[in-house]
Amino acid sequence: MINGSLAPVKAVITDVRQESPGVKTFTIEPAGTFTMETHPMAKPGQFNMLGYPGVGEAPISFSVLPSGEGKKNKKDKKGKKIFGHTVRTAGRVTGFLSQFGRGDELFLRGPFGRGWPLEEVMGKHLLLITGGLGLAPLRPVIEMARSLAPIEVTLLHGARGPEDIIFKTEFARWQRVGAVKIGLTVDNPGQEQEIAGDIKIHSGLITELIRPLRIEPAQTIAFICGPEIMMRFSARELMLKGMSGSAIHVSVERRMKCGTGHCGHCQIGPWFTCKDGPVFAYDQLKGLPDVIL
Amino acid sequence: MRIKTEYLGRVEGEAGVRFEIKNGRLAELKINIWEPPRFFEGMLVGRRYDEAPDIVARICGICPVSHMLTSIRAIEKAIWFEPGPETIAARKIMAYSQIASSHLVHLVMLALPDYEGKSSLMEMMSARDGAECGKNGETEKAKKTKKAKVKDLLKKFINVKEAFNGITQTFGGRALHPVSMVVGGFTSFPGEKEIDRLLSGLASAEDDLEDIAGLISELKPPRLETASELVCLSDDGGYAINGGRIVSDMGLDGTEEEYEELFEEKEASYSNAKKTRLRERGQIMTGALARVSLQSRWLGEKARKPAFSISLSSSSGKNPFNNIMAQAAELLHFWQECKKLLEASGAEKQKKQKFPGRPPAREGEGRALTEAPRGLLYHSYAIDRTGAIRKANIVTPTAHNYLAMEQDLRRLIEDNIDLPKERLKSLAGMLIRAYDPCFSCSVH
Amino acid sequence: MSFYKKFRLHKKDVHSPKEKNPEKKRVGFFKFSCCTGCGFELAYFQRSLKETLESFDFTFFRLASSAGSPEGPFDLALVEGAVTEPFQIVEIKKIRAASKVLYAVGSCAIVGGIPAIKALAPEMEVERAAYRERLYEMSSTRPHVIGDYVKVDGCIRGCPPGERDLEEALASVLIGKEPEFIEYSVCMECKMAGNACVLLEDGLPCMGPVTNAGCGALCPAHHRACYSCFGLMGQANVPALKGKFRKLGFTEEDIEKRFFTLFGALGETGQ
Amino acid sequence: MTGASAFQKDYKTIIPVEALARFVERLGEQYTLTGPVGGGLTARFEDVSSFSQMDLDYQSTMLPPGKKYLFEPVQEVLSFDISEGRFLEDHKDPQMRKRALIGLHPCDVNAILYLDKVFLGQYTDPFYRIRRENIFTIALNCKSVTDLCFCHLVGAGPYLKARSGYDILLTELRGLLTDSGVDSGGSGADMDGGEKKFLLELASEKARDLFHALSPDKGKPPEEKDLAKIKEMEAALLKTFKKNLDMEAVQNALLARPDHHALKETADSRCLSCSNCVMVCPTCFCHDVRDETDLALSRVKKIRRWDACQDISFARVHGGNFRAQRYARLRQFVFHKLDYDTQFGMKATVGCGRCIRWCPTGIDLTEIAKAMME
Repeated sequence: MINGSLAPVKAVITDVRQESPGVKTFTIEPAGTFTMETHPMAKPGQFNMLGYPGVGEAPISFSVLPSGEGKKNKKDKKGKKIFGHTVRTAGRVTGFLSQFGRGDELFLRGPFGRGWPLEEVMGKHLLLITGGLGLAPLRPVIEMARSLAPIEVTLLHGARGPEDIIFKTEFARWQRVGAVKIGLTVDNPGQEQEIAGDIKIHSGLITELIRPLRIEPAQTIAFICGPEIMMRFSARELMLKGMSGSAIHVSVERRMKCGTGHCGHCQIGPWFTCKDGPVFAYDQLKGLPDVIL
Repeated sequence: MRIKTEYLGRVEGEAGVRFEIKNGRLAELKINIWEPPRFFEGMLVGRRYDEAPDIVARICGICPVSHMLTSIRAIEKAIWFEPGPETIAARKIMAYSQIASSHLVHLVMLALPDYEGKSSLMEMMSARDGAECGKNGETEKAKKTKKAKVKDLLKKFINVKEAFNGITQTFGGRALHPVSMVVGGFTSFPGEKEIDRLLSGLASAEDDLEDIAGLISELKPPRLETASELVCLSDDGGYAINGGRIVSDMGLDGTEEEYEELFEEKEASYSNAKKTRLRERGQIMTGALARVSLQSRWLGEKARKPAFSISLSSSSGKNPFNNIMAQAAELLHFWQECKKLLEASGAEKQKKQKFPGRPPAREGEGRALTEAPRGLLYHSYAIDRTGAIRKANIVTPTAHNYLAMEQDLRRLIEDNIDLPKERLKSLAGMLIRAYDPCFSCSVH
Repeated sequence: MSFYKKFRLHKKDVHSPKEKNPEKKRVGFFKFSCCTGCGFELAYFQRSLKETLESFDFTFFRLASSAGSPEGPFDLALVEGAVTEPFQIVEIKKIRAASKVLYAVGSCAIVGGIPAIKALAPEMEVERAAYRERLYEMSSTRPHVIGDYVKVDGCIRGCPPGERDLEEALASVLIGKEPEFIEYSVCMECKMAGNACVLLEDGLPCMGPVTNAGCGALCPAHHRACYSCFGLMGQANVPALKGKFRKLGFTEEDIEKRFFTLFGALGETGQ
Repeated sequence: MTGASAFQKDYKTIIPVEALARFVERLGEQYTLTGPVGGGLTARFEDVSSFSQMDLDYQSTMLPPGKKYLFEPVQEVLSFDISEGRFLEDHKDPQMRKRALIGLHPCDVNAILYLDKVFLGQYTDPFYRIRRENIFTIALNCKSVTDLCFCHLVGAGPYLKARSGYDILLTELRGLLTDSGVDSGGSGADMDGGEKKFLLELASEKARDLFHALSPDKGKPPEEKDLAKIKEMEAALLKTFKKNLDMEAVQNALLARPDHHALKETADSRCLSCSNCVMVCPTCFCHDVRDETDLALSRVKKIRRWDACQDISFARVHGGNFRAQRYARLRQFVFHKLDYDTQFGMKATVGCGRCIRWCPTGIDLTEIAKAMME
């Protein structure tokens, strides 16, 4: 009686990687009756409700997808498809999940939501602006960026401190294999001045990386993900450069509980974050109440 | 040799006991009730008359119904209100079920571990298969029976608890700090279905209740004889709980109205609780033992079992340790009474009407006495024309028993002065617990 | 083997080697100035008594056991009652230091409850009505809530505490998660139960709209106005309800003195 | 069974109240009968054992019938066996009894149509679906309006215009019509000596089958003048509405002034955040799901219960609350009801007035909207 979208299914954690203090990436493999075939393929920007009985559920977007991921991660040794979620220890559910290790089982529902508008990337300069954990939902986009045929890919990433930068080990590969131009900045500069050999870490706000950027507004599409205030100022910066709000896409995090647009918690104006989002064009949200954007 | 317990366990509230033995004689003995006072008599001043029951309920977490009943009746007397027969019956049900619940907690959770040499019911449970159950001198068979009885104790305890709590909850809205019992009556009455459910709950608890009472009846309390006067309420209509004349085993006979003339309350230098005594007569003992001894003619046949005759005979009726026997007898008695009242209540279901609202304020004074689980409880109020309380006085069972507790403890230590320190200490705790004191009430 | 077992945190620093049953969570139950009702609720009145006694190790619970030490360490400390005497301040700080998780239990500990009525009267007025000779030996102070002195990890509201929140708190400790307590108004529970509205239909001064739920809308279900024994909910709009009571014809004195000072004159713990 | 083509949607007949009663009572052999009891503004939908227990003259209820029976206040949605480490496969929908909801006013029928869009849209809620499938709806056009009704502004009443989503529509004919040809005129509803009759319209195949199988009296087809009379009655009723608001103007005005002082002032001086408005709203669908674990750690139940945007924790996320201020929560309710039509392509208010009536301080969303447009 309960279909996959409402009933949680079991999955197994096959690998755990500490990305930064308090942030872990869980590599997950379907278990039991749950296979990648029974569940529709996820798109970048979509999310799963990860949870554990008795504790609750939390919406976590995909940071690793079976498709578009680097060859090494696409399938595990047995050829099973795997995917990943990057989780920061924050609330009740993520705090509980942070105790989990390899071999532990968790429960999930999904995938839910509208992903990044990848179909619009072709022939455009793809500008990715991320803050903190906001890099996670864009990681699959970076991995598959080349297949989307953009003319250029730029990633600007901001974090609190150098130690808080997630996916550190991937930056060099993205630069090399994906020809991604990367800019990094932190609020609190530490000892580390650069990572992966040659990416310099600036100190200051992410807008300071956007400002000197040369973009052709009509031929640029921006995907932004991070704290709401950071997204607001980034979008403002881009609009000052002449970009239209419809080409700026943001992913908002709200109190999503059901994923199906039933429970009403994630409403932003007339939208449901869980089914109409979490990715919205900036135009869609601008001026709505209870939105910082 | 100084013997000191700072914080007595398995009693309601906070108190300690200390005594000193010098040259083989008891030099000093104090039950120090350090429970912080909340000054209810002061807090009540200025509040409206119909608020008092909800406030005084919070004097005690185990006998809120008694405080509510006493204050409601004192207030109704002050404002000249007479409740109808259904209200009186429902109040009886509330009182009986609450006293039964309270006794059940005391017998199983608070008192019984003393006889098992354990610190708590939890410890008894975890050690129930150990060798501790049968004490020295018992036959194998007796040990086995006892073991079997203890084995399912928690299950039985919960079953009986559910039955009695269910009654208080159904009539009062909740079992602890009930809401529907107010000045003027009840804001709602349970329906026929709920009464049936309560009756079947009582029926299913009958065997377990008898087992628990049986377990208590087999205990062998230490010997002791109190010099206190046994005092309780008495009524020609039955086992007196909510009002009646004040009587004693030494010929006392007075009315509620005469209470303040008969009794006097004195502050103690080392304790937050006051000590209450009969003027020119001395200390009294009140509670289940006094009730069962003086009102035995009203006890139902269940409670008249030979097992409890020990507490009914005149000599053992003066042993404060036997209070637990009397409580067990009352537990059985109230089971029977609740059943009777519920059956009658179910039959009269049609008569129940909507609560007409609180009766109007009126200037006056009211005094009421009830039998709380632990004994005599007195409330008196002076209410002004606007309905505000101008003066309140509350004397609780443990304040009534305080002097007797100290006197009896003195005698117990003197009788056993040669025992080792630890044994004396545990004996002292056991006696205080036998009184089932409620220190929160005593200080209030 | 319990499903949650492998996720239980066992911190070495709070584990004593003498512990008989290290599987069980160690609970300390502490009473300050109150009626012990919360203690009785936990040890007697609530539905899950059997499971509670079996799942936890009550290493300090004076109402139920004469053994154990208040020194801890505790996985969970439950504290009932208001702080009305200086020695209790020292104690609550010790308890906090010895406990991983500390919940305030019941209205006295959370919003002041009935003992807080004392705070409304001039110094010594209330005391004087109850004592004479002993008055100046007493150290009773203005009542305070637990959260005034230590960090409180959660509030199990009610007088007596609501069973749902109590179970949620205990189950959360067993599972090792943060509990979700009830934070909405009594009206929500009342409407869900389909009760007639005693405020609008009967004109009774019902405190439900500003009172934290958890009781199951008990009073309105029994045709009685809620008297706020669970305390005010977060951001309660007290002036708005006072305005409504005024319209119902209650006097200013009634409104000030009666409805909003019976429980929780001290406000909220930890907020 | 006859094919769908044979069914004429506009089947109409006039039957006397006794015949209706007999039909409903026969219906009771197959369905639990649920209808308005108590009357007036505080009637309640309850299960009844006979037609006569219902008061079809009722004006309004506190809890809306559709929401009460299709989307229950508290519902266990899933359970998990901890010892086995799995969600219970055998946790099926509770066997639903078929229920006939009788006497729903047009606003409440429209509210069900709204809930259909919420729960039977892109994702289907299984609990709602099975209840919906097992419900037989007999709607009843209003014969009076209350001071707080504004269904006429949103097309949700007082006469039902929707052509689907219910099974039978009743309109009580006042006074004497076809039989004697005497027109009582006026609005004297229960005329002395006048026979109480209803225009009965069958709106579904199920209704047609059941009516023909069960009703002993099939009534008479209405004459032109009967239908004309009904139109007159509707027109007369429309004149009795007290509330007025330009709904089209509202559409654009609210979002343009999200921080209007009228919202803030109402929130500060009157809003209690008690959520009564949401609880009694027939279209409010928000709910919360919480895991409740028993202390023996044997079972986790996922419990769903009604939730409300007025509740302080509703919009709390880690690190903040996007509706921390009271006026923001009040705004969410007012805007959702009056402005966010795009959400489900239908107005989220049906104009029943319950949120106004059951607000302890009488906050009126139409008044707020008016003030915001000034």
